Amino acid sequence: MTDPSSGLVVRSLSRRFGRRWVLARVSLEVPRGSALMLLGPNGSGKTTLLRCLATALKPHDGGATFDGVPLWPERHTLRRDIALLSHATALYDDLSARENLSAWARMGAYDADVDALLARVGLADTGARPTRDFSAGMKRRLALAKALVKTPRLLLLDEPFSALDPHGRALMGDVIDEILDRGATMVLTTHHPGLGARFCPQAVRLTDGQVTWRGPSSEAQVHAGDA
Amino acid sequence: MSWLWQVPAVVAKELLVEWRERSRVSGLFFYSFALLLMVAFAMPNTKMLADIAGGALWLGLLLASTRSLDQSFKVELENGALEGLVLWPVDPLALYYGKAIANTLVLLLVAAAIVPLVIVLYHPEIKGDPWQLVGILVLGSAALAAPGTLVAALTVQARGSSALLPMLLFPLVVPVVLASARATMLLFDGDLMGQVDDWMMLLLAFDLVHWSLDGLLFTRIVDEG
Amino acid sequence: MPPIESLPISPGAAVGLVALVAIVVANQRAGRTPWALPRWEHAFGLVGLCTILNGQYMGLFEAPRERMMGEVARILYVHVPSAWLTMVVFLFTFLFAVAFLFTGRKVFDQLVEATIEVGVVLAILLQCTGMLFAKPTWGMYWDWDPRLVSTAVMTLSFIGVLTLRSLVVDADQRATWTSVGAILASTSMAVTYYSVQWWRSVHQMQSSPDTVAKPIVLVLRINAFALLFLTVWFVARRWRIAAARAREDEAPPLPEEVLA
Amino acid sequence: MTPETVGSGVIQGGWEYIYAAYALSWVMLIGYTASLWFRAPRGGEE
Repeated sequence: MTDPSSGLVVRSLSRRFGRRWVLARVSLEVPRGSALMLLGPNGSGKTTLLRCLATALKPHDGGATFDGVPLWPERHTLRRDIALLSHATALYDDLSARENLSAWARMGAYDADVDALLARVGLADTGARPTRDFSAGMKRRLALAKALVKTPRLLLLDEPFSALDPHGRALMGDVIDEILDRGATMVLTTHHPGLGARFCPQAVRLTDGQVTWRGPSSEAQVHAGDA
Repeated sequence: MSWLWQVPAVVAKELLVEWRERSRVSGLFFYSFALLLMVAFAMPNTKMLADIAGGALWLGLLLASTRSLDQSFKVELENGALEGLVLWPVDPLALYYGKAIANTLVLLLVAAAIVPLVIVLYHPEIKGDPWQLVGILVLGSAALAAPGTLVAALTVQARGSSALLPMLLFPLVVPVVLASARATMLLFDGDLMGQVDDWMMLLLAFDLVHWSLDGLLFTRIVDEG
Repeated sequence: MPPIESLPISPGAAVGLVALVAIVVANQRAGRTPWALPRWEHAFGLVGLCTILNGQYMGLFEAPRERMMGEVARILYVHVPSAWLTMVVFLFTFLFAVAFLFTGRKVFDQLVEATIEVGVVLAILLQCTGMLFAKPTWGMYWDWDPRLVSTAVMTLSFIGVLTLRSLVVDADQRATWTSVGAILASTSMAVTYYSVQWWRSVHQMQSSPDTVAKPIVLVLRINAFALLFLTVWFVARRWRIAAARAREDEAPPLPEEVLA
Repeated sequence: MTPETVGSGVIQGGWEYIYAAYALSWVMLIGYTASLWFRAPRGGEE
């Protein structure tokens, strides 16, 4: 085991909606600079777990620390270092890609080279169009560029490869590699263990909000069918 | 006070979104215009119109404000931007004041468009100081926007928000409508006893209460998890 | 019957107290703790009921005719206590809402819910009786008086808060939003009052009530205490409903970890 | 109504309003009590 004060440590994290425990006693560790793959069927709590780790949701029991800092109590400072990429892109449909990125960068006082970021995700030519006209895959790429505005130390990816064509997947993979090379810690969810295994040495399976399997990603394929 | 530097960025973002969706703002304007016409038709005779000009103006602005406030938060919910802002992180106070300032400016824009219309359609005599009218419009718009931004944040996420917003907001802004309409009417009629200043002081007091209190309450709504 | 002002205690309250003593004695006979009432609030309800029967009887038949308003002043014995109690209850709503936002304790949220509802009921009673008083005295049911307007505005705001509360699904959000709404509604009331007073002062002066006769004060006081006791009972009963619902919403125990 | 009160500015009569007010207060108090009764938690209290 690595030093618990470095990286992401989740201890018995639980969250409910109404009377239903969507997450129950989830414990896991992701060493700093490493990546973890979250597997599990729809409704197993993967997205809720990511939202708890992103400090969008307050855990009702247990909690998590990042580099020894408790997530929820210190959320106001930690949020600068955490990026969440999810289905909710948090983009303004009325603004163009470029306007979106520069508006978000300014609101967070992040130094970002907007044109370079757009080029990085392959949207340099469409930067002036309102994002309302974008396809799901293009919105995904733009959301990725938005996450890059932050240079996150903790990157949370909710099904990063969905809605992307093969080219987009390759691009997403490159960007993930790049962020990992910078020493970021990462958690990603996916339904395709094969896609995530490239980045994540370890995997965890959630079923009904509980951890039902953990092990090396290479063995995850075997367990994919039991969902 | 580290959130203060974020306020201009939020205002800029709000105004940019409004500018991209200018059809929405012009919709507000036509909405108020239609209301002014309807009020005129509903009156027994056109001689009354000059007397009620100030009231009709503020009625138009009040109704326009409910629509623009609702819109200003619907945009945030479309792609989960509200949560995105909190996680970005944009301080909830900066978010509140940014949105409230932008909403004030949008209301002032609508006001700038319908004041000439009121003057043309209702032909009130303007005996008072026109610059005072600017002051009333600024104070009154700010007084509608401050509680309005908070209430819209509350209602837009609840079911059936379009009916709930006026239901919660109108009782809150009774003093605003009262004071702004009175002040405007006095201004049109000629302010013999200097009461306009009193009404403006009331508006100012209302602004101070809500611009200081509502931001704190907004923080509690947005950052709950 | 001796003159009312010489009685040390109103007959109704006396009946209520006797009933309380009877409960204590009965409990002792049965070997229970003497003050083990099934619910403490029922003591308030019982005393309140007896006192209000007594107070309203006095208000209707025994209180002297008022000098200027004549018989119609008898309406004040139900009107004025409801005005006082509405204010008191909404003041508590405000305090509970602030307490909830500072402490986050669920009990304050339940009390906010209970006090808003009871306050709205009292406010509606207040305004209906007020209109019935206004018609014979002022000649119309409604006047744009600051107190009337601000009470109506306050009632509407709190009804709005209750509506908002019923529309929010998530329990934590519902609690916070209700408190925020309640604080807004409470503060708006004061501003409305002063602004309408200002508005009215342009037209006419507010009339001040004459000095009120002593027996009238006594009957008023009995009715006020009666309604106070009933209000405590209402709030407590409403709070029990809220608490029971909150218990239903309580989290089930966490399942055991599957993978140790 | 005594002769000396007539014309003295004292409001006369109005018993219908008084009875309406008292009846209304009972209707509201009993009505609200009933609504509390119907909503009261059954069993498992405490």
